[in-house]
Amino acid sequence: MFKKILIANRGEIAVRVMNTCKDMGIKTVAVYSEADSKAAHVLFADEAVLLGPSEPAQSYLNMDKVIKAARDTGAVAIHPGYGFLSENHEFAKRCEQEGIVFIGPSSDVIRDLGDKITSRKIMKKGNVPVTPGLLGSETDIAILYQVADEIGYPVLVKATAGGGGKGIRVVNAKDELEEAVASASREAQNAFGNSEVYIEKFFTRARHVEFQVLADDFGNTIHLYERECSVQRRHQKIIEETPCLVLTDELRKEMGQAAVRAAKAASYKNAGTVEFLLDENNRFYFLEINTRLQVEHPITEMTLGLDLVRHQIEIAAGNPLSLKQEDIHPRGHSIECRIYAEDPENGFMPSPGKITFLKEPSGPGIRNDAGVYQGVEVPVDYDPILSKLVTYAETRDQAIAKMIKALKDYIVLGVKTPMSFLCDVLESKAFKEGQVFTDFIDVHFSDWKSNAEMIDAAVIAYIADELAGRAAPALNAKQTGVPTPWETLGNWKMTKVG
Amino acid sequence: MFKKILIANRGEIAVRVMNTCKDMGIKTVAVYSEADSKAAHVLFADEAVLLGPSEPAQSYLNMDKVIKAARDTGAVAIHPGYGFLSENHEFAKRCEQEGIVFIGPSSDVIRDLGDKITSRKIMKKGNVPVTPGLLGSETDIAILYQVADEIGYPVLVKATAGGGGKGIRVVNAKDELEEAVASASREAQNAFGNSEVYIEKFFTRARHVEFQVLADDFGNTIHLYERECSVQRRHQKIIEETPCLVLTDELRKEMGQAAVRAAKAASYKNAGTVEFLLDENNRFYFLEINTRLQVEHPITEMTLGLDLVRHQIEIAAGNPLSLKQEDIHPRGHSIECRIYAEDPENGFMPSPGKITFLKEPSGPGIRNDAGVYQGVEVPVDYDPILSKLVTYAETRDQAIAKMIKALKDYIVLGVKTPMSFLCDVLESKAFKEGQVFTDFIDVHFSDWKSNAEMIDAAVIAYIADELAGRAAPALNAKQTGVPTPWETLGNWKMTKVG
Amino acid sequence: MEYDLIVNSEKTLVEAKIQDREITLQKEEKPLTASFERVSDHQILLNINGTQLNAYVGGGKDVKTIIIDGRTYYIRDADSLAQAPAGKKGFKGGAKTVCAPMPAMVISILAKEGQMVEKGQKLVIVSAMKMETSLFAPFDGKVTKINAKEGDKVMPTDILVDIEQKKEPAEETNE
Amino acid sequence: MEYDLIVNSEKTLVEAKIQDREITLQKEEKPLTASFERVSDHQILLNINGTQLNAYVGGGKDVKTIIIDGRTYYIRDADSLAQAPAGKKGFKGGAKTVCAPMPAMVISILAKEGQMVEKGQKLVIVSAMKMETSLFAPFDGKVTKINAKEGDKVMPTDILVDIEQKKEPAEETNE
Repeated sequence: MFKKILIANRGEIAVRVMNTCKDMGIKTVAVYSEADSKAAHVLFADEAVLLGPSEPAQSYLNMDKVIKAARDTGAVAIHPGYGFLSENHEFAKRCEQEGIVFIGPSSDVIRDLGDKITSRKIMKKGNVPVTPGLLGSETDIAILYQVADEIGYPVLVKATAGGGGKGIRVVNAKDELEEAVASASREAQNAFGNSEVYIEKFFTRARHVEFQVLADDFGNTIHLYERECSVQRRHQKIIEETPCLVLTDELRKEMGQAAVRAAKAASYKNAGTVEFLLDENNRFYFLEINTRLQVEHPITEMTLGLDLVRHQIEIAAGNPLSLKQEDIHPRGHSIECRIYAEDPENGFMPSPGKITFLKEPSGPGIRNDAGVYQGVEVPVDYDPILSKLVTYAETRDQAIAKMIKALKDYIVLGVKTPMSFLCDVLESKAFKEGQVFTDFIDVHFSDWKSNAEMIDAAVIAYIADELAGRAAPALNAKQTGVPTPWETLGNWKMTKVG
Repeated sequence: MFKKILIANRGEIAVRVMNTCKDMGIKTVAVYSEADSKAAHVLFADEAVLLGPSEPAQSYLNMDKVIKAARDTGAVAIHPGYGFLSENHEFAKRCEQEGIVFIGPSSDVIRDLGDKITSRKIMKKGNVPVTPGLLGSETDIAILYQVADEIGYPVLVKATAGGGGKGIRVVNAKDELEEAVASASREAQNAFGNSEVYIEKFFTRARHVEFQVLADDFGNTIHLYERECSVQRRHQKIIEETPCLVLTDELRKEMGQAAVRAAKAASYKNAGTVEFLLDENNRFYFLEINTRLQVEHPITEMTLGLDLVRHQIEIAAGNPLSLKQEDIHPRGHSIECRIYAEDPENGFMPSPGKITFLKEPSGPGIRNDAGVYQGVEVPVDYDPILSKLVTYAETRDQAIAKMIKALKDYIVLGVKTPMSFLCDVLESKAFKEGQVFTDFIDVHFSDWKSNAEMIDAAVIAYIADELAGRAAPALNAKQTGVPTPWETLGNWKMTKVG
Repeated sequence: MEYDLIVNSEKTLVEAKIQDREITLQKEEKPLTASFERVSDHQILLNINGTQLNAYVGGGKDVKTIIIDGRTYYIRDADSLAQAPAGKKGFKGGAKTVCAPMPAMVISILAKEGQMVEKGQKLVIVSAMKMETSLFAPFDGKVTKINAKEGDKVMPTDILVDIEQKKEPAEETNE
Repeated sequence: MEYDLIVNSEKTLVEAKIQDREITLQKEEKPLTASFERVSDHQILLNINGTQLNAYVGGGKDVKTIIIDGRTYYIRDADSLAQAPAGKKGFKGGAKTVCAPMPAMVISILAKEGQMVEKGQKLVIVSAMKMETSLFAPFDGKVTKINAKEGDKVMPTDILVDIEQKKEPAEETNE
């Protein structure tokens, strides 16, 4: 087994991966930017290497610096987490060339699947259904107009690289297309270093259902059942759950087999996720394979009682898979909420700042994979995820109730969070009935405002705080989500931005 | 379902029970003593009722006050937790008379099983093997001498009431008997309000293996597999795990059936635990039935993916058991460490005080059922348990490694804790090989001292702390585990105190 | 005692009686009494008619952030607001500037000095935390000054665009 | 700089060179250099030859409690100890009293004033946190005074029994 692993990431996922490394007795190397010198993942590691300035291109996206950090510290393997270099086939290639184990599939597989076009071709060949759309990236706006007309609006402008909801725009009508392409390209360039985009059919009422797969070097490929990821905002998942309510045993089996077929068609190794769109008629379409650990992997871990990162590392170390398809039996129900530093009352705008107080929920059936701690600064430079809050219970209703309780017991002061928004979503009739589609937030919560039903209690707390003075000096008001003049200015049309 | 439940307990177990109540949408009423006005369980409840002064007899053990609190708040049921009134049949009787649901078995069953003598008789009748010993409580020291001679030393002086390691003394030789009886009686009187004791054979090299049972009002009685609880100090469990390494499938099945037989023989309802002694020849003897939730119940919850408190409440509400024996399949391995405010270098002497800093471990497979928070005062008046730290993993080795990591990541300043002691136990060859018997600590760790291998780093931290001044004023040194003069005085012979 | 508060943007006049560890709000219907106890610097336990509520309080003298039962309330003293400098007054009514919402980088400026703009018109695109965000005109008016250029790093209080409002609405003075 | 410390009861003379955020201990073998950074009031990140260690530090001016990698160290300045009043000096050597180990209730007093006692002899039984604990004589000697009676509630600094030592061992002055 590896003696030392470098984790080429930051925040909660870096901490998550290090947790398994520590369980396995593997030494950990963190890398960090100047903005992250006291970040949670830096404090948690055995060694830490400064990469450079906060700009991702000069730190977390800088392959030379990451490779050098591995060399300098003697790390024999690199875990890329999600985002950043995780789906960068050139980086995987570099690792291969340098004799460093990249914990993920081979660079060729990443390249093929990372290019959404190539992957669609592979899937077609592998007898896996794909969504209608362009078969190559395209910069000529005239051709884009033409294809969009052919498949019919709404269409999705999509970066061929990356994921995580970045570089994606929904286009409802012709006159929005050009700006959407420009904006998506720019965002993709910033996020993934690749500005190429293509278009495909957009399903307004579809579900996003994905299957976890694991494949080793010995031809063993299994799936670990599904995750329902339909609740999204800005094309980024915010609530995921497993099992998916609408899958019948037959459909689940069929999709699981398709997922294994997809992985095999791509000669996939290590952990991956086969994403499907499920339309209202229970037809499913291959969307893409995420060639890395997913943000929402914990819900699979909860219902299956296993550690996906451990299996990733075991596979990367050349060990055969210790699991067999027939031994995989999900149990109970698990839900994940992504906790971002963001303002759900203002288009989920990021809310960076210093966390002045933090109280994490705990107790039976609650798991919080956090990447922050009290006193840390949430930098403006990166994806503002604070933690993944996960609940597990015997049934879906129980898991929902537990999540609502956990959200109410999760106190963050200093940055804004979506706790009350998530509570309202989870408590809504539509969610409880499982009526979740990818347009769920737009349909049910587009103008959501926090219900201020306890104003009297809040006023009393205000007065009490004035009366019963704190021991510590007053905190910097600027850091605590104070309404500032701009709040009355903007209409944050993030979901449909042109 | 109940609208409101009063939790007649404090600390971590009160918080644990409230967690499930909140999941179920049931309002919670805390009760507390003057020492506990800001305790975690008080802050976590919807309502809180002051019972009286800190002395248990005037607060948590005072039936009149607890019943009154339930009446005054309109609580329709009482969950007793463990300890205090949980196994007091008179209290259960009072609840029955007052029309309040006692969440546990009926008062008759508690009385019969709470009296260790009667329970031994029931078990004999029910075809469950029991340990050799006295068949009635006894105050006449002459008779005690006689019986001890008959069954042979070492013998165990044991309070007929209660549990939790209180009111129990090992007697290795005749001349220790009288003082042991006096001391055990006194402790039992203080802890349970009942000074009666009896004696039974003491097995020096035995395992403590218990089976969780659930029984409803409709004749459904199932077992939820075993917990290995052999690692004890002062006859109190400190590390528990499931599954038990030495049980073969046959023995496990046999003991599970014996546990169900025991519960049925006693007309048991609700959750209970059948405790067995397992000797070196794999013969098992009934010890007692704990007619309440066990401290270590979480490890069963982890391997089975269910919530025992929920099932307790459902059964108490008259609902049929939703689980069937054939559906119960344990998965993986789970370990619990009890985290007390105590000093393992001095006979596990309690270490009350204010918790000036608290960092709880978290991450995949880690659960910490805590009853304290940063800033709270751990009072001198009660059992000093801070939390139950639980890990789950696919295998025992992995669960152990995860526990060691979690212990090292669990920082408590202000009171002493057994973290480093527990690490050493878990890392020991004997524990790793599963060589755990009830004398494990005495045999392997009787003169344990913390290994001070990082003195240089500690000295550097000392100097750094002097140099890089803290923002907050210096804390009261008295609260932070400072060595005081007595440390050089005492020899804390707690395990074999005369 | 009288408190002139702004709770989540709403002006609220509160008459409160304070006795030791008890606060009584004089409500139109009937008075509301609560006892309170400080648990820690950021936590206060309230007891309102027997029901306990944990209030988590952040922020400083200017505005307090209060979280109760999973919901967040922003409360400030209206008097302190009146004393604030004019340029930063726009919290409730009459904003005359477009500010950066957070530490961000300016991607694009879509207006020129002297240009007439309409309410809701996109003026600036900024990028922060890998997400693009647009800033819009708060009302019809004329751009009098632009204080940033593409590529600038800007901070929350930075005024990016000054706008002269076309027609001043009646100032809310006694809401 | 020179530090005269007591680490977990052991006197330790430390010669340390301090430069900005770096501390070098002069060891017999070879110097040990560590950089450090304060994370919070109770956490300091150390970096010793590239390996990071989180040190959690509690306590005040008198004694610091330091937790590193799951182990606890108690460190105090030996000089400050020398200045402590004589009666409470017994931390290392020469204890002459039996004190309550924690807030507790006295269950039983097993010695009388004027009685000769042997080292390790049980003198007092106290009860705290529902557990009985015995206090033993630290050396052979004569009980000169008993300051508590059965049923008393006692605190950690309370001296329950004064003992006059039979034969004084050589005082450890330069250990």
